Amino acid sequence: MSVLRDLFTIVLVSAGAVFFLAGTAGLLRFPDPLTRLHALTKADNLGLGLIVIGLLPQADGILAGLKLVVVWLLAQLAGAAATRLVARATGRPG
Amino acid sequence: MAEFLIAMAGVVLAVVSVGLARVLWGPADADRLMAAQLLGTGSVAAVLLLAAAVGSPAIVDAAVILTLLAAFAIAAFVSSQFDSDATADLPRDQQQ
Amino acid sequence: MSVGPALDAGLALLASALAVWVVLARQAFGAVVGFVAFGLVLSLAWLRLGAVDVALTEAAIGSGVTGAVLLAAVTRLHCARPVVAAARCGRRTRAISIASAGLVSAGLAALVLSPTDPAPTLAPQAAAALPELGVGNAITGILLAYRSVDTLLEKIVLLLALAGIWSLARDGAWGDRPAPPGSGRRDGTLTLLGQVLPPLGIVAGIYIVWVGADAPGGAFQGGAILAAMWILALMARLADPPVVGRIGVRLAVGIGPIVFLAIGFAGFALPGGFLSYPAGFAKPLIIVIEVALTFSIAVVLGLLVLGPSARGTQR
Amino acid sequence: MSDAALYGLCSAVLVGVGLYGTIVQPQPLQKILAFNIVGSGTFLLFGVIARRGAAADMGGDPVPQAMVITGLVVAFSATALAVALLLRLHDEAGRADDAPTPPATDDETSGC
Repeated sequence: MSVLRDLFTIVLVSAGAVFFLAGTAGLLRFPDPLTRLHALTKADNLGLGLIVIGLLPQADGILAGLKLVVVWLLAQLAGAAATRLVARATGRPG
Repeated sequence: MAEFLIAMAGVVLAVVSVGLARVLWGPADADRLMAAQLLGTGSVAAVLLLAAAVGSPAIVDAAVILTLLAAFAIAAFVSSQFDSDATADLPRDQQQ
Repeated sequence: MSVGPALDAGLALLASALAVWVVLARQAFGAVVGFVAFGLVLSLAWLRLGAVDVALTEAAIGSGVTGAVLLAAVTRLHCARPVVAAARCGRRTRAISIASAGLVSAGLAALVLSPTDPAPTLAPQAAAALPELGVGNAITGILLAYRSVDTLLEKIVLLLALAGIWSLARDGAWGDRPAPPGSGRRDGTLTLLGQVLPPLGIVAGIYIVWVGADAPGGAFQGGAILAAMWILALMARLADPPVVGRIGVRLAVGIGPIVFLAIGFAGFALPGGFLSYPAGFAKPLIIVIEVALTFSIAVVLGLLVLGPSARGTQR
Repeated sequence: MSDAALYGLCSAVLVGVGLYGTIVQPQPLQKILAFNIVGSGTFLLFGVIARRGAAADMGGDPVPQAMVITGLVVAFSATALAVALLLRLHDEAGRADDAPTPPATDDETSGC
């Protein structure tokens, strides 16, 4: 059981790291600010989300798990708003 | 397991810090800020991974603070950015 | 544990590289963003050093609130002509500075690499005295009991900095409202962020103060979060900055140190010394001080970010 | 190498780099940043000393850690004051630019 749990964590956390990799690659390689922003949001949402889901089985107790989810939701909210604000700041109509 | 989680924290940080090259290159200020935002999210992920590795729930609080203040810092940047757009075409003595 | 040292080495390298970038960057905005990133990396380093309390403070104050002040300042400096004709140093000055800075670094490195054995520590004493206070977090105990004079004086430093900033106001604006942060432009997303984030942030801030008695957290970290949420609401134009000359503002700024001092002087009468707590009442007194301090810290930090008063900011 | 020694070297580097920047950097805002880096390096040194003093079931000696927390707050207030001074100086300079003869603002440059 514990092996299965750890496997779940390993797979999802690794997948999350891959999304961070993709986000960084996009940030570095994409040609203009808006496409780079697009790449960044992938890392923000999916990368962090997968890592949080992967860590859930490792959390001891429901409250600790809930706190992880809260961190992710906060990051989602902040990230979404920040993305729109940065898009606005790039000078084109958002 | 702890070792794997610490290693993944290192991997995420390493990946994200490569993105910091955008802080060097720019070209726009928004690009620099995006790199910082990516580092912020990556740090949150790394903190969560470290918290799970050490088994200390208090470390998760650091992730909460980082998330809240990352949003705050970006709002501070953008709202001051609006300022320079909005007042750029006003005569100087009306800017203050 | 072989991956731990690799992570430490990476963090140390990243911090040093960012520091070099901040110092050498030709463009101020890039330097400021680098500095915010530097703060993030440092708070991870603090976690690795086992100092969760410091990591929380660094994340909240060192990186977050300082970053906001700097980002706002750099855009204001950006859009106008440079302040001073920035003279670059000559080659000889550079060489001398590199040599002397290198000397300082080398001296510190030599110190660090030759540790005293056994390392000096007060941890056992701090741990032994904790049950008496009824506080579980040794750092909160030190800040508010064993070395509370430091904390009190630090509050005074905050007030002095605030007085310094307020005295930069122009004559006509004396005691009036500071300029609201950001611009006057209303923006839907910013309004949404200003409406949604502060309630969550206030809960988080109070939580951080509350757990501070027994777990990492405390008045500084919680206060910084509350201040950030206040500034966010002001940026979104959901409220106006306060008129700083008003007695209520002065009271909010001073209430923390006042309560601290009152309890401190009461210590003369009861257990017989400045800032000593009567047996059995240590924990409730610490909590009273902490709540008052949190409130004052939040207000003072917010006002420090807002800057001096400016006239005619009411829109 | 232990983690304490590693971060100790890092703090030595930070102090050196920050010191160099404080002396050489011509832009006042970056001078402030450089000075903050000296501060961060010093705090990190405290963290290393605290780490070496780990005892009694604690990750580090809590006394230096508490001092760092105090120091961070003081560093912030000093930075905020410095930035406010700089912005005010900037306003004055901007205003003076419109006047026929700019007043002496070489206080900043003469130090270098």
